[in-house]
Amino acid sequence: MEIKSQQKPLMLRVEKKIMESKEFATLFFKYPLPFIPGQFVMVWIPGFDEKPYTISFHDQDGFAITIEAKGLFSKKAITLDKGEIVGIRGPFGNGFTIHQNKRVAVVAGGCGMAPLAPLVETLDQETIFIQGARTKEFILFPDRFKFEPQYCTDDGSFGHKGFVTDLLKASISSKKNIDIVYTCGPEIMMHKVFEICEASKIPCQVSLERYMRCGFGVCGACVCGKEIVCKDGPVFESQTLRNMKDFNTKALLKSGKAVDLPDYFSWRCK
Amino acid sequence: MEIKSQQKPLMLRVEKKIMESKEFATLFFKYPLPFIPGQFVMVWIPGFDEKPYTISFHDQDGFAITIEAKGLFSKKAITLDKGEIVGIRGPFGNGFTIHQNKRVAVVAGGCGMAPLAPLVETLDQETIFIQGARTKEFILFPDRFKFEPQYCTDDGSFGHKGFVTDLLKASISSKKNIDIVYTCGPEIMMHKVFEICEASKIPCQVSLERYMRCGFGVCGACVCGKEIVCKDGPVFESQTLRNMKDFNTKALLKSGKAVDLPDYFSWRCK
Amino acid sequence: MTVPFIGKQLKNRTVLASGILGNSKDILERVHEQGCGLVTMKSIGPEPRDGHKNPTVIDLGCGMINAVGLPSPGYQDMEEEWAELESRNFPVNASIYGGSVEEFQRVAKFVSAKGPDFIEINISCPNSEKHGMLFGVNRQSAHDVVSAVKKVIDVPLIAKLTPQAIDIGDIAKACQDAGADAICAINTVGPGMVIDIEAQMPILAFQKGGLSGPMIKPVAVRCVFDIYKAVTIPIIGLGGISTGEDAIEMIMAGASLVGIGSAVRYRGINVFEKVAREMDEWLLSHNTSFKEIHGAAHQQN
Amino acid sequence: MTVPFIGKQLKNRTVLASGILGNSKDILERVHEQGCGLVTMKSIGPEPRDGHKNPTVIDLGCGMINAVGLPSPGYQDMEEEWAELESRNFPVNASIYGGSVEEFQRVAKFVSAKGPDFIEINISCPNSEKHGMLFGVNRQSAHDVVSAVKKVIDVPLIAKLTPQAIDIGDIAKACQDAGADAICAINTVGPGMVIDIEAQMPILAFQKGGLSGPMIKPVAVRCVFDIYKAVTIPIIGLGGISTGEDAIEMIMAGASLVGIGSAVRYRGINVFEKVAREMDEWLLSHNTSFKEIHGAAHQQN
Ligand SMILES: Cc1cc2nc3c(=O)[nH]c(=O)nc-3n(C[C@H](O)[C@H](O)[C@H](O)COP(=O)(O)OP(=O)(O)OC[C@H]3O[C@@H](n4cnc5c(N)ncnc54)[C@H](O)[C@@H]3O)c2cc1C
Ligand SMILES: Cc1cc2nc3c(=O)[nH]c(=O)nc-3n(C[C@H](O)[C@H](O)[C@H](O)COP(=O)(O)OP(=O)(O)OC[C@H]3O[C@@H](n4cnc5c(N)ncnc54)[C@H](O)[C@@H]3O)c2cc1C
Ligand SMILES: Cc1cc2nc3c(=O)[nH]c(=O)nc-3n(C[C@H](O)[C@H](O)[C@H](O)COP(=O)(O)O)c2cc1C
Ligand SMILES: Cc1cc2nc3c(=O)[nH]c(=O)nc-3n(C[C@H](O)[C@H](O)[C@H](O)COP(=O)(O)O)c2cc1C
Ligand code: FES
Ligand code: FES
Repeated sequence: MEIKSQQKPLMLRVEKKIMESKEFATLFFKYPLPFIPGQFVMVWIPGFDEKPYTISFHDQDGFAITIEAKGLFSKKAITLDKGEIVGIRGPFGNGFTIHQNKRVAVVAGGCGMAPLAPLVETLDQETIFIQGARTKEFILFPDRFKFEPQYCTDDGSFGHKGFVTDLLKASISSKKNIDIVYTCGPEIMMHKVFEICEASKIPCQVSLERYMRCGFGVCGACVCGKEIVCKDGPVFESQTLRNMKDFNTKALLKSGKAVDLPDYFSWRCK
Repeated sequence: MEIKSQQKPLMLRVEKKIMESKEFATLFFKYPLPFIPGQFVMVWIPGFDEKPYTISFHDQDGFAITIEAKGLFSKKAITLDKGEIVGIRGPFGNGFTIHQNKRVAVVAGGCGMAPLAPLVETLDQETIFIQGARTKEFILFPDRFKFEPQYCTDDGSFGHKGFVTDLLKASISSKKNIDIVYTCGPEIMMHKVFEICEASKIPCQVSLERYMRCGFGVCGACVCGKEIVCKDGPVFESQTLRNMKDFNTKALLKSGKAVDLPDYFSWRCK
Repeated sequence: MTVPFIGKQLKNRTVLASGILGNSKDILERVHEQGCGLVTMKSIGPEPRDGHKNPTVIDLGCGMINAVGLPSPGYQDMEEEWAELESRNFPVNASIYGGSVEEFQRVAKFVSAKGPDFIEINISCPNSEKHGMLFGVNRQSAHDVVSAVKKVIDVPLIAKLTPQAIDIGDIAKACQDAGADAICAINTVGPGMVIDIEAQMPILAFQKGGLSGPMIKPVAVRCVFDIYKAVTIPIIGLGGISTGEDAIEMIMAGASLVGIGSAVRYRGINVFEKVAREMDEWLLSHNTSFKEIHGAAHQQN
Repeated sequence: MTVPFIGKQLKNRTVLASGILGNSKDILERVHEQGCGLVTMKSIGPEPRDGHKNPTVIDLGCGMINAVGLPSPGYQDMEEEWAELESRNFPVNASIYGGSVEEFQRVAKFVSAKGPDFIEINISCPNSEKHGMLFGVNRQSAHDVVSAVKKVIDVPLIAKLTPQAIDIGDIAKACQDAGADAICAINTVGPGMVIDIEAQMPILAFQKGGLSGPMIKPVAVRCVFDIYKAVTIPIIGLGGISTGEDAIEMIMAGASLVGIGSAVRYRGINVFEKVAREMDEWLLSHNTSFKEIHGAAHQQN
């Protein structure tokens, strides 16, 4: 029996905070966490709540998470200052399967940049790297990577005006031979990316989000079709996505009630 | 925190039984137990009782215990046949400190041969080896060792008629320079050996017996003065013995009542 | 090769514990596919309930502590799931809870009409203010709720008990007398509390939570042993089972089926087929059968 | 530098749990020398008792299970030990048990005259047929035994409680109302049972036994938390403490002193000085004090 090591929250102090924009903050922690790009941690603000966040930066000595202020928890989280204490459980889940030597496209929407950033940093080969955001201000991690991303914004304030999917389609039709696409962002965007890939027979890996409790595949809060997002995911491959009937359609509320995705997100984001 | 490995009884089948005499049996088990000469195991006969026994034989693949039929448990134990199952916990306690290159005397009385046998087998140097028994029939492990013991019996049926202490004294006065004495046997005998050693300023190690429950220093059943026999012992050195006011004087009954040693042994042996 | 259990045939003796995964038909189906004989739904309540804030589930190494707080869409708001379950090809145990005898009865009646194979009444949950546990520590209230529910359902009734009862055998007997068809034991132990000393506060948002996993197995085995002495109806033994040997131990204590919850964490979702296979292997290598070892630990008494 | 406790000064906040080693003056003295603030004697009963047959104590890895069965020479047959204890230079807590209020009272009166520093009444032992536990699960009987004992002793009275009580805070309050000077919590959890599947029988000769050690800490912390809410007298927090951090956790739950039992196995007989030092180091490194963290986990409520 492989009982895992103790997984009580590890209490860490915020080592540094970077406000990426007025609604995005990156919190750095000093602790050598084992890590595969795409994995997440459960972040506990004592006395408040606990939510899952992807690891957006990782090196030998530490790691970071990048938070978009949306609701109660994330708004609180971006106010945390250097020296304040949070509890970290994890890392949990399966990350991206990284293929060196393959021709890779990375498609990020908004805060979906968070899990993709450490992935991009592992890549040596030439990469198609598409990043979308609401406006210029919300573009995450400019200047962080050795590849220059193709940008797009909803309002055209930076790069292409329009959707990441426009740029992906363009890439596919101009340059041939994309071997794999990695994507994270709003689920509807990821689903479009998946459909484009399916049409072109390109394997795709997406990182899903669901309400979570345990983070390790026991409580069932995060199930999506037959998959357990925290444990089997959060990254899923095309083969699984094809049979995942709740992908882009349904999600469970905190009560366990299955609702249509717009209802789930309006609950989440209200 | 160094939590030890699980110590539930390990269920083992009797691999072989040797009747050493009509009241002594050696039970062999096939299991690679870690071991230092002098250590003991708790032996559980399911549905019956559990008692401590010294390891009397040990190699890479297995070990054995040698039991003298005295009371309820030991009389039952020597009837166990090949294939019957017993539970083993341990090994427990501190064994003998073995000094190679020193001039060693080993003094065994009756079943006290059990812990000393594996000790003798580790010795390369010339050794004074004294073994006493009630009668010839009760001499344990003849022909087992490369050293020929000096024997004595109560009735003179084999070797010297008299006590092991006579032979020890003789050795000390004839041959000089015994560096250390190891002894096990009736407590009164061990105490005499200890006194002889003290008089000649020879360090001594004795192996004590007390009623035991846990075997690992928690329940207190086996305390002897300030020492916990199962954990600090069962082997004690001269320095500790000098301050151990219950050595050869007192022991606790099952109820925890401290009684004089003859009362303890008459309880045990009746 | 199948296992009979109150008139149904199960593919083996493993049962998915309530509150573990069982949140939708899809996942219940997957658990069944991965070797589980009988899947139990997450407990269904009388009202929609979000459960507690996080943290709700924490792994402690030897087991876990949880205070999920009985989240439920409420029995009336699960039409889609019931519809999906109708076309299932596997047996389902529907767990329910309530805050009063009347609530238990109302939920049970509604759920029974949806055609689960069994209804399990959770009279043992420590993680909410008023639901469940009180019924499970008192012989009279246990009797009352079982007989009230029994009247309004037409599927077999399983009563799920708490180890917090002073005499769990007596509670089980009261359930049997009131018409229960089987006993499921145990729910979580405690409650317990884990305080984070840096934060200086309990880690769980609800402060207290129930203990599960390997560390509660001795309590679960003792409870099943006591219940087996007290009743003649079958027992689902549950609490800390992770391996085939654990399951065999539970069967020797008196269990007919063995529930598995926390071990999904420790051995994966296919723990069911692993445990079922390990049980079979153990029986084979010991040249014995379920029937011979069932309750065997009682023999010497 | 010393710690006041009901009118006495202790050298630190660690307490030797009853039933661990405390079988003679010599060994109590050694435990004291190895850093223990207050040593508790093995529970003393009304009659001589051998306790149960072996196996009586088994290590399970995350803790242990025991059914020693309250062996005792009986209060009348310990003259030598009392005589030795008279010349002691360390404080002693004498634990006692009985099968009835009258027995508790008789033992307590006799023991009190022997001059221990405290008397702890064990109304919580799960390992005998009739002794102790029943008093600890019922508010009225807890009250009766405490007030009866209180009348006949002239040293402070500590009531030792069982986690098996449905509402341990309520039991503690009953003890306080009846005159208890402190609460000690908890005794072992369960009981539990471990069946050996090869032998097909419970390993402990008494079949059932109480659980102790790391695995029961969450239950102990929750009990101390509940008791702290309910009473104003000091609490000896006990159950699963092995490290200074465990002790700090217990103090945040509300304990004034911390008891240590099973950890003697895991960290040696000098676990007391280790835990005391680790507590001090933690307080120092966090620039805080006992007073500041005592009951701190209650703050947010
Ligand atoms: C694997 C994974 C990785 C993630 N990584 C990131 C990341 O890197 N960065 C990031 O920013 N986010 C990430 N998320 C999302 C993150 O976990 C949070 O969901 C997000 O921060 C929003 O949380 P919130 O509490 O602030 O807001 P919300 O989820 O919107 O929740 C709060 C809002 O929901 C409403 N609400 C709460 N409870 C209820 C209820 N019971 N009924 C009705 N309404 C209710 C409230 O009105 C409130 O306004 C990730 C999620 C997952 C699953
Ligand atoms: C570390 C250690 C190592 C040991 N190694 C060995 C070894 O290698 N070989 C060996 O033979 N022995 C060894 N022993 C001794 C062994 O553990 C047993 O004590 C011995 O076998 C006798 O046990 P018994 O039950 O047969 O007899 P007894 O201990 O004599 O006990 C049974 C008798 O005691 C009486 N009795 C039992 N309970 C009570 C009671 N409550 N009140 C009054 N009377 C009672 C009964 O009348 C019965 O006749 C060792 C002991 C220790 C501590
Ligand atoms: C996260 C979690 C949620 C649970 N939810 C429920 C529940 O809703 N209803 C119920 O009857 N039991 C619930 N339980 C208890 C389990 O069904 C089971 O009785 C307990 O966990 C012991 O089994 P285990 O040791 O195999 O986990 C829950 C347990 C856990 C760990
Ligand atoms: C072997 C053993 C014997 C015990 N005997 C007693 C006893 O006689 N009286 C008592 O009040 N508690 C007794 N206990 C309970 C302990 O005092 C303590 O309450 C319990 O073990 C929890 O603490 P721990 O986890 O630190 O061991 C005993 C515990 C053990 C392990
Ligand atoms: S969060 Fe509990 S199963 Fe995924
Ligand atoms: S036998 Fe328990 S302390 Fe030695």
